[in-house]
Amino acid sequence: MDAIAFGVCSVGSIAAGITVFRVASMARATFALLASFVLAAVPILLLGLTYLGVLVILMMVMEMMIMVVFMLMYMMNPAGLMPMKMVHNNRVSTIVAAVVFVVLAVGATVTPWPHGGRRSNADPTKALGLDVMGPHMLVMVIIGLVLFATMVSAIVLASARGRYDRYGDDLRVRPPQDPVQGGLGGRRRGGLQR
Amino acid sequence: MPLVLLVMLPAAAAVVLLLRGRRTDAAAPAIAVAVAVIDLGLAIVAAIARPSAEVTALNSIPGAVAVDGLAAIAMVTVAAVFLAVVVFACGDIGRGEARSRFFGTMLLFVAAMFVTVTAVNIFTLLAAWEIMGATSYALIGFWWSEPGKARSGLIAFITTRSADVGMYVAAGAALAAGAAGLNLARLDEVAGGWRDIALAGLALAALGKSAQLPFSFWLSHAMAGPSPVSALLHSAAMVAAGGYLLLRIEPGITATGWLGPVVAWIGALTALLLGAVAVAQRDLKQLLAASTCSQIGFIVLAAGVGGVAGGATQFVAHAAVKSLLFLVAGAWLAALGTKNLLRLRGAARTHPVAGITFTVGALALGGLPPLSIWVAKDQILSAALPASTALYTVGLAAAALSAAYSAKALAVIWTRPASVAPLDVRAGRIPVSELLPLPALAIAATVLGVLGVPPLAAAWSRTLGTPDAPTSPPWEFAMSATLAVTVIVLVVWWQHRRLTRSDELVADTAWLRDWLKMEAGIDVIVVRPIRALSAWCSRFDDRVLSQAVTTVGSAVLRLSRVVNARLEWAIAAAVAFVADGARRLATAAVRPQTGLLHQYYDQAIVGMAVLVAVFILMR
Amino acid sequence: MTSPWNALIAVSLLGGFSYAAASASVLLRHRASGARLAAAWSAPTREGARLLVAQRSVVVGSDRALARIGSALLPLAAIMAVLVVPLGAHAISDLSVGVVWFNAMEVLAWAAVWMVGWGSNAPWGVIGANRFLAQGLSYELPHMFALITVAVGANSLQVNQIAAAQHGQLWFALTMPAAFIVYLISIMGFSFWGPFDQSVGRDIVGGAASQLSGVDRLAFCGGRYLLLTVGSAMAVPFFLGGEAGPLLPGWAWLLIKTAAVLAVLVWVGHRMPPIRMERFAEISWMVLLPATIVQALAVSIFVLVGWM
Amino acid sequence: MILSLYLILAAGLFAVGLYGLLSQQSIVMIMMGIELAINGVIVAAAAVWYFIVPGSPDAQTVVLVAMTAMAVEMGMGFAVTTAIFRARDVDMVDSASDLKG
Repeated sequence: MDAIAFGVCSVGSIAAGITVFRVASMARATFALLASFVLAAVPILLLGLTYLGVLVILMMVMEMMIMVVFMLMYMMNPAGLMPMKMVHNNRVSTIVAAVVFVVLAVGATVTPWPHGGRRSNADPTKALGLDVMGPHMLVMVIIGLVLFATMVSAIVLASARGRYDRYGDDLRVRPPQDPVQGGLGGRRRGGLQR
Repeated sequence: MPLVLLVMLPAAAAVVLLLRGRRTDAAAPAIAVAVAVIDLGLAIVAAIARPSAEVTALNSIPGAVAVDGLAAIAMVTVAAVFLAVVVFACGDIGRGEARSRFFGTMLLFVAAMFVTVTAVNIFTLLAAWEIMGATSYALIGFWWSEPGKARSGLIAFITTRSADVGMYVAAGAALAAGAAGLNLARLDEVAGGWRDIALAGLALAALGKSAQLPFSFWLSHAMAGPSPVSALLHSAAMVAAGGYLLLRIEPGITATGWLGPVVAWIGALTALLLGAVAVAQRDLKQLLAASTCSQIGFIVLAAGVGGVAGGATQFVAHAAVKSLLFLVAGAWLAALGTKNLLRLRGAARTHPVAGITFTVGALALGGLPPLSIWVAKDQILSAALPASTALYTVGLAAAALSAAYSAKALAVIWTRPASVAPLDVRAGRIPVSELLPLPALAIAATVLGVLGVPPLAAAWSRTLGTPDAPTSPPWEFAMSATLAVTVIVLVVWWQHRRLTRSDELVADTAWLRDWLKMEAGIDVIVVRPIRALSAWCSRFDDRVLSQAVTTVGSAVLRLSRVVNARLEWAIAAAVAFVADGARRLATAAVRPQTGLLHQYYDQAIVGMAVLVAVFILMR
Repeated sequence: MTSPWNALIAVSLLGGFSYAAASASVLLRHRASGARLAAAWSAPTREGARLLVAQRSVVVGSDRALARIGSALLPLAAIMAVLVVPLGAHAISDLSVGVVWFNAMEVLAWAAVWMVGWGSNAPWGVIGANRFLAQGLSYELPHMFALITVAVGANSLQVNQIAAAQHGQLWFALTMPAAFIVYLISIMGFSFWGPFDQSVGRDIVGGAASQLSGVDRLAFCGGRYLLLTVGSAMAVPFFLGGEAGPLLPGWAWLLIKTAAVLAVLVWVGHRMPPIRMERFAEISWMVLLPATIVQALAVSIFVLVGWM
Repeated sequence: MILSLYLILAAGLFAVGLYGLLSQQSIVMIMMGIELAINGVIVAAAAVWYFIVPGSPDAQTVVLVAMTAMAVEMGMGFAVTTAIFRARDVDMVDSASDLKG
């Protein structure tokens, strides 16, 4: 049962991955990618990593949905109605990918992997939680810092408006000049001004 | 508190006076007299209250002062003499003089003297000792613009400083034995050889300061200074401070065993030889100076034989007597313009107050019973008698000589002048302020003899914290008294006859008059070899060291020329080659930076592949 | 322990409650418009039958595959989510990470709605789809924090244990009110119900669902009620003490509480005016998110101190 | 259900992703490739945990880190794309070679 599930899902996952770069419609490509992720999560679930498997599904659904918005915003041809090839180095890329796959697959097959460690009866989710809040807390701390820095810098990069646009050259404009007036903060200040 | 005030008050006044300079000339005497009066009061308070004070100076070595019996006596003595001298100086240092500088330096000196007297450890003592030395130089050379005066100050300074090296050695030795060893009162507890070195160093410094053999000659030069300076420095303060220091470290000196006799013999010989020098003098101040050495010699003798009580008595009595005599001499010098004995003939008759007080002082100095110095000297001699009969004998001889030079001076000043001609054209009156301290000092010189009366002597010893002085046998008193009286009468008679017959002084021996040719001796023994050595060093410097430096310099210059001509272009070429290579490498390094993402990925994959290959092959 | 019967009962109950919710909704609409109230109970049946037999209309150039997958995904997500709803003694599949599973399934609604809106190849559809994503990004973070708070309070991600943690204690609705309110809001958010129905709003002619017809429309609209029901059912073990209650047996209390939450949501959905996307985004990020973070912090401290 | 099959699955995902990020011109598509490649890493890490080091949760932490990497890559990638698009209306990497040395 598990073996069948593994076989179907893994083959499906890779097939969906390949589909991503073969369909003309960007929307379909995105959902093919999503399918690949969800199918790849099933083998993870089969390994008993319930939390991580479900987390992969949850995260990837959300990520893909965000990606789809950007795709809509920036792609010349999101729906693939006018088929066009947007690739370069196709041959070389294919060869490189194939070679890498062969090397990795051969390596995975011929390497004498150790079979170490005793499986503990503890819930792997709980073990992970204790790990990241204990010995590997530094990892979590750094992840937190990196995510925070990403949030700030992504907004700085992506936003067309800065604080001088909102508060004026000397930062004294109250309420701030937002594209959509009102809002929680602005309404209160506006009320006071009136 | 009184102790701190005692030191800080004159020091502060000195700082003000010295910094303000001539602007405070008018106010300086008043300030100095006021400070002196207050200080005398404070000294008496401190002598009764016995306070102590301490400030943090070095790590585990505090700057500490404290008053014990000996310090109490010395403090009051110094304060009293200082008051007398300052009052006298108000008249002596006239309006035109740099009074601010004079009184400021005097105040600074006396502040340092107070610290010296009360210092608890060598560190504090050293600081005060140095200030005292520096100010004494300034005071002796007070009239620096007159020829020879600055040199006199310099000689005094250098001589005492040479001896002061001993104190640094002592400090080093005491420190080597542990910081606690710096404490003067506990020097005898210092372990091993360090104790002897420390004590010998201190003794050397003290002997230099108190002008004992072979350092005595500097005191002769010190007479170049103003009379008040002589009166203070060479009666109660600086010269006496050497004797005082020896008295203070007397337990340590006794503990060494060998240092006591050495010190005692130096003191006794100084007393004897400089007594002889004093007899031979033609100049009143020189006579007094030599007698100072001689009298301090008795204090040194006392310290050497353990007679602290006698030494202290001598310290006090000599301070009163000698300051009195110096002041009178100064008064005459100012009034009559001379200190030559022959020209002072009959001075006592024209200036009766000065004459009478001088007579009292001279008689005391001559050891006439029952005046103060007779008592002190007998205490010392009776302490020396058990130690060594030879010492006693020498001391007795010295006492006789002191009677002789006192009598000589007395005879001169009372003998009527040969002619009717006035002593000097400028013969004038002595100002009241100069006369004022004289009677007080004369009374002190007279009555301090009561310290020898047995009940008082016992109290005196208790104050000093020493065992009761050994009481001399009555024959000793009788002998010394008889000796003194006999010598005085004989010398007065002899000198008077010589004066009236040929207007000449007795015992006018040239080599004695010239202070035993001590300075010339030092010149030959010390100064000339040092000069020769320094000349040789200078020549070595010029011919060898300087030459070597020049040679090396020119050699380097020549070498660099060669390098520049032969080697430089090769290095330049190498540098250019490296730079060229780096430039070409940089150009090549930029080539992979296409700015195209997928090409970066290609490069990364190639890099990863290489890494993996290396990993697999090297494993 | 997992028997097919359990699954059948669960799915039937889900369908029943959803039908009831749809009927109640029609009832409220009829009452507002003065139409006959009795007809409301059969209205969903009649509409369903009509859609089942209707011919599906086709828009030229539309991405039919995506649209159909999306329509089917919505009810499917709800049914998958019901797997972890505890029924009686235990859930159908009492996953150790039930909370995360539930979260992952309701997020599938994003994909479903977007696929439907995009696949319709109509401007209103795409607008509606993007509105739903904007709304999703607004409610999702507070929603996750609310779930985390519950998990922290119960010290478990397992739904049963969360319900058990409230036995004999104050319900989490009382100890973590901010999380509870945010949870109710986010139910309406992911089932685009009530004030949050802008993605299928009338101002954009039905929005994401504008071009749907036939079976696809039935699945889409039914899936929406199923999601609403699943969310209400999960509120019971999360916040309302599970099957705790006097006199009646546990399963009865479960049904009563679920029905109550569902009724409240249906009623609120008809009473509240729609709320604009950007306004809700601001409220969510400025008010709800800090509130849930503070709530989570407070609960964490309570747990550490030992009060929970 | 053996390790090498999992690793081959991971290698397949990685290779497909690698092809994508090498061949695609659109930034969004390149990011899809990166996501695929990272997903391969996640699968590999999970397999390593199960088959090689089940006793310690280190491999699970690697999965978490990989997911964070995905999120960060998405956020920064879209931010950069937005900035470029806003400045010159392109979304192709071939047109964005400002960093050419």
